[in-house]
Amino acid sequence: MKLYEYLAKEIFSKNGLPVPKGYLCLSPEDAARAALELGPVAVKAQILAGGRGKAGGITFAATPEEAGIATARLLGSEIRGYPVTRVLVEEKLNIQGELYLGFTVDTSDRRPVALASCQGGVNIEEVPPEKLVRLLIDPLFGFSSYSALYLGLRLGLKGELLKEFVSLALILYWIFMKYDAELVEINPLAIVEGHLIAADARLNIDDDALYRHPEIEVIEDGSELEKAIKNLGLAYVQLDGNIAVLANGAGITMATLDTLEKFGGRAANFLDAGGGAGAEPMAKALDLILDTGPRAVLINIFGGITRCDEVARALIQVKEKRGQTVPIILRLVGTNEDEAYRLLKTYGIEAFKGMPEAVAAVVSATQKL
Amino acid sequence: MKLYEYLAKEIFSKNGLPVPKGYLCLSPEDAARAALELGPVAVKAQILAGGRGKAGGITFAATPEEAGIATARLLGSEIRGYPVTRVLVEEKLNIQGELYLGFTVDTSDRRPVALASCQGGVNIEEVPPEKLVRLLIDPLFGFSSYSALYLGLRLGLKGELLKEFVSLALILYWIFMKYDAELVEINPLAIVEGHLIAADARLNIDDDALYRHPEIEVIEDGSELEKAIKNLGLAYVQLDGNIAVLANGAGITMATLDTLEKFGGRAANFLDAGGGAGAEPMAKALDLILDTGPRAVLINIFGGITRCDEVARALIQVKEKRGQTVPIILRLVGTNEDEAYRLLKTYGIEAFKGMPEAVAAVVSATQKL
Amino acid sequence: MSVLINEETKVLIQGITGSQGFFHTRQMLAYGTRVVAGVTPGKGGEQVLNIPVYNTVREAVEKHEPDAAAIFVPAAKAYEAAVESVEAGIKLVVIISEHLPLQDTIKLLVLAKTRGVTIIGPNTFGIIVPSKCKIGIMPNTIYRPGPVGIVARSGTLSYEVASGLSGIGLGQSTVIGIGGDRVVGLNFVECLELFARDPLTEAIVMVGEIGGTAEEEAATYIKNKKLIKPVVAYVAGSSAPPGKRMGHAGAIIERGRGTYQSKIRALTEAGVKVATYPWEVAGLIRQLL
Amino acid sequence: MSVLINEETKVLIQGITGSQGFFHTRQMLAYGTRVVAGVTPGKGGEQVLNIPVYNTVREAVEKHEPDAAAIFVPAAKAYEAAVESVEAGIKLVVIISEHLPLQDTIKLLVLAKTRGVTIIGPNTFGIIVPSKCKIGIMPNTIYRPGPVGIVARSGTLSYEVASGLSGIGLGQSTVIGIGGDRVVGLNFVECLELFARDPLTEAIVMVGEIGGTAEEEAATYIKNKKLIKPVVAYVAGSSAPPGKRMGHAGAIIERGRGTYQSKIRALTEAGVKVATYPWEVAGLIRQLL
Repeated sequence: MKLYEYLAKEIFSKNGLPVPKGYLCLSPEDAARAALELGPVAVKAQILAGGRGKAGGITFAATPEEAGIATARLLGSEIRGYPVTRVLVEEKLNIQGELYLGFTVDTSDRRPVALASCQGGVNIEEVPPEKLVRLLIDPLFGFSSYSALYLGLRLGLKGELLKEFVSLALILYWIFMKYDAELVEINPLAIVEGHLIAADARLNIDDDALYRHPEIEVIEDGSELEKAIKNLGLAYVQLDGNIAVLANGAGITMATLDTLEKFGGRAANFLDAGGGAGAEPMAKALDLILDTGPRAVLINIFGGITRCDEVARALIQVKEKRGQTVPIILRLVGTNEDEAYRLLKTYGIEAFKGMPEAVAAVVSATQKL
Repeated sequence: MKLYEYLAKEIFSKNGLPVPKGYLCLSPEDAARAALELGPVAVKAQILAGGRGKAGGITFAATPEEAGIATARLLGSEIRGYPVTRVLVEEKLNIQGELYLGFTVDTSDRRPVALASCQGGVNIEEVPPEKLVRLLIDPLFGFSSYSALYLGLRLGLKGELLKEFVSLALILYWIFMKYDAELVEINPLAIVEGHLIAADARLNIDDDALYRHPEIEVIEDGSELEKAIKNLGLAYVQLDGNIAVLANGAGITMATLDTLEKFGGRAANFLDAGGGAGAEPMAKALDLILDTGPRAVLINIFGGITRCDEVARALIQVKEKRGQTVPIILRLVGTNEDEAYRLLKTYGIEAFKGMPEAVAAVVSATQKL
Repeated sequence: MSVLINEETKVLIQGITGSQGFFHTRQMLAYGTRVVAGVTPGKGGEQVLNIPVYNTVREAVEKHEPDAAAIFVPAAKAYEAAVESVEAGIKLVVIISEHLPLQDTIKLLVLAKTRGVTIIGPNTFGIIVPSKCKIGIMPNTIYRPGPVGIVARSGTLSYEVASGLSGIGLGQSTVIGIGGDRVVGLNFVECLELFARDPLTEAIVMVGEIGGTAEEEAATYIKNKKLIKPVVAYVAGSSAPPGKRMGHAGAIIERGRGTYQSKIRALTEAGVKVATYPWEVAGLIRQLL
Repeated sequence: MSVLINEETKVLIQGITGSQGFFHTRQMLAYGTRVVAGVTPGKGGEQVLNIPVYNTVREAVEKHEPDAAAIFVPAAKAYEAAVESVEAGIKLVVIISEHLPLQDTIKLLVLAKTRGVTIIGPNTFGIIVPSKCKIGIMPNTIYRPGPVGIVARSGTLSYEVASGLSGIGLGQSTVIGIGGDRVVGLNFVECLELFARDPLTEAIVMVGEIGGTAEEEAATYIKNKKLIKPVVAYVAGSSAPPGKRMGHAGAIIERGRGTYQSKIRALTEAGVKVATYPWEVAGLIRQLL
């Protein structure tokens, strides 16, 4: 789960990291009031995507009036596909230098990694490898002060800045661990009047660890439908085609979408009913995606944890409830397959055992319509 | 550093372990007042040695008057060589069973170890090995709830007692780690009305870790002289002979005492000037042990960190200050030996290079007197 | 011979009294797996499907010396359950549970390494040696003994592939699910090494997907170590839109790898045959054997 | 050949700018030890005795690839210093510092084991291969090259013994101080194993003392592994009064071992010659060679 910049900065600040003075503003009036207190400010759109600066999501304002205008312009606009509903109004920093510092997990080395550069800022992804320090962290050893010192020295820092960097890096790693983060990132880590300050802040929390962080408010990202299906415990992503897809397991769902595309169809969504979903949530999910008005539905189940009979029951339940629907093409094999086919037969529903046959059938069904 | 039972129980209680209600009492009046509140009580001498119960250090009192009498008898008495200056007056427990639970370090396996028995109480050391559960703890894994559960099951506990034992054992290990303990021990871990309670408490803190536990008041154990020499940073133990011994390193000090005994002498003390002691503390220690009125002094230095010239200077300084003293026999070899002998020669002090010669000389010096 | 497990393997089930644990224990027993004990704290002394249940792994280990543990425990307790098996000396731990916090997995893998324990998963469908031993949640019906080793990130996709192979008479030596999480224990490269050394395995199927760099690393291994057994791969995700990347740090670490294109390129360059559709894998293997 | 170190060994000094570190670095250089770098945070870039000083061990390792580190850092910082060397990949860490908290030592040893690092100490006088390499604080003058391996808990007592051996023309192959603390890294048994395998070592001296059970374990090793090289032991503490024991737990663990009598009995039963006085050791070795 991504946190908005202002929430990440709240957490940074609470744990002792220096951040600019600023206020979350929901209206131009709020922003003008904030600017009155702060003087020249930066008005920053709060969206859950990067590249905001280049997309016009950050404006500077010298006066409260300018801050209000900038805020009015940002609120309600859309940046990188995200509607802007809130802005952060912050004191404008007189930045003398920009560093980069982040912690994340190196999935291939299976451990945390520190990343740092003396060339932070908007072009960090184009920084040459030799300007990027990458330090793997052994979880048994943790990220120690000598590691922070080494990192700071590699960035070429000295004196007071080096000291500040060491303590800041230790706190940032502490935040990374304490909040079960997938990523913490400060870019730029700005040098202002000879001191370091987190000019931007990014903090992504591991969804699977959210249950042990009740203090963190869950940010609902995505459409109402996405939220509704996620609340059923299933993984859902909306796409722009017309064939709704439901499969079990991320891999087979992806493969179904791939196949569909190659067979000339266009998927309306990615819906992974995942491991061991029972009839109840699957029926609900099916119901919800039928509400979106797809031209057809493709259900592709290879039963492992998911039992074919439960899928059959889910389908029957929805059909019973909704009566006539758009074509629902079912591909079903695996655990309790025989029981499922017996049930389906009772209700006169046909199913395919092969994936290409099912995909071809759904594509042809949409083309027929 | 050993903690008194009442201090250990304070820490136990603060960390959530059940202990009997009780008060530290310094006078019979205190004890009577405590008993008035508590009803029938146990009056327990607070000394830094085990085996107190068998030596008469624990008395039961049914009334405040009896509690006062028992306290009066204990205060000022000596138990196992320790003068009793304080007693703990505690509610008398109606003990239905006695377990044993402790954590310490297994120095040979180089890790913490949990020890538990279903036959706790005064005879714990005689419990047969099969009644003792010994569970080594891997510091990387810690002492987990499954380990505590295993331990409780091995003691034959069930139901509520098992649950209490698990949570109690986890807290006790937590205390062991948090307070840098060498040992935490509950013996007996009493069963009273179907619940577990720490009837006794032992907590020994690692001396070398005391610096990071400013919250723990240092308990001065030993004589004034022992304290004075310990304050110089040297290791000192008082013995009952008449030849004061000063050497550098625990091993050579022990070997000097062993040799002295075999040569027919009797050491007045063990004084290990240890690694790298400079002239200053050594001179002060020498001064202090001369004050105790030994018949002679044996100094045995094989210089590694300790530099012979500094030893020589320490000796010269003391001789200069005190004038005529009892015989001081010096055995000196090692780092900066030549410089030391040059210095000693200037002041007309003789020294031996061989240990047997020096020991023989000091024994003969005391026999001559 | 087979990889990691065989008909002698004695299996402990953690969470045997839960609904998933119970269901799949029954399936494993039906498959012939030697399930010797179960563990559920608080249920020690009970019997489930004639299998004795213990409160702690240590007791079960003392009595039955299991070779492997399967974890069917909810995410919040899966870490401690797995660590309990690792500490108790079980040398193979298969974590079926999903949604383990990332930091739990990382810590578990580090601890397992200090004890020389192989972790499969988390979020895996398990491991199976057809007709010999199954530790996992895959359907009992689709596998046949034979010469093809399968290593897969995704369960259902691997069932698809295994079923396709069995359908044309090509059985499997061992099928390993490495788990769908970003961080997993046993990985593609390690499985390839195991298959390379296994005399029963004559060809290998890799079932991958976009994200992470495991497939690229496998390709590098195949290329550098000159793996002589033929490898066929299927990678899911060709139609996926470019993912919402995890900040700069993700980009910095992956450096352009992790996409469908990069995986296909790396595998092809390493001499791996890449199937366009999952059902084509079996045919490609037949051509290569 | 020698044990653990030799004339090629490159040594890093942690705490080189402190008074002890400085003094003993000078002594080691005088002895011919290849001290290649020093580390003191905050003093990076300086030179001490013509040795470059770094802020971190990692930098020193990148530039000089030291084989061993010697720790001359105050107790409160010794743990982190040693861990820094372990993590940076140095394979032998000699901890001269004393008074390390027990739990620090325990944690350090566990971490070192995960990296295959040998820890000598804490509270050790170090290790020396006479005329080749000295890492420690022992006097430079008392050792001669020769066939006797010495392993000792106590520094000064071992100097006594080494000096006695040198005095009758019996040099030393390697002298190892395992450290005076209750918990130490390299122990008696491991040193005996090293000496058993070392072709330069023809006889072994063990210098022990009361407390702990290290001498008893060494005796068991000698007996069970049928160590054929002759061993002479001296154990200090015959005159010590029975120690104030550490609660019941101590008694339960030691079970009557740890006393002077138990050590002498165990060693004698294992065929070890036990010297009554430290200065007798040399003579006993001469008889056995």
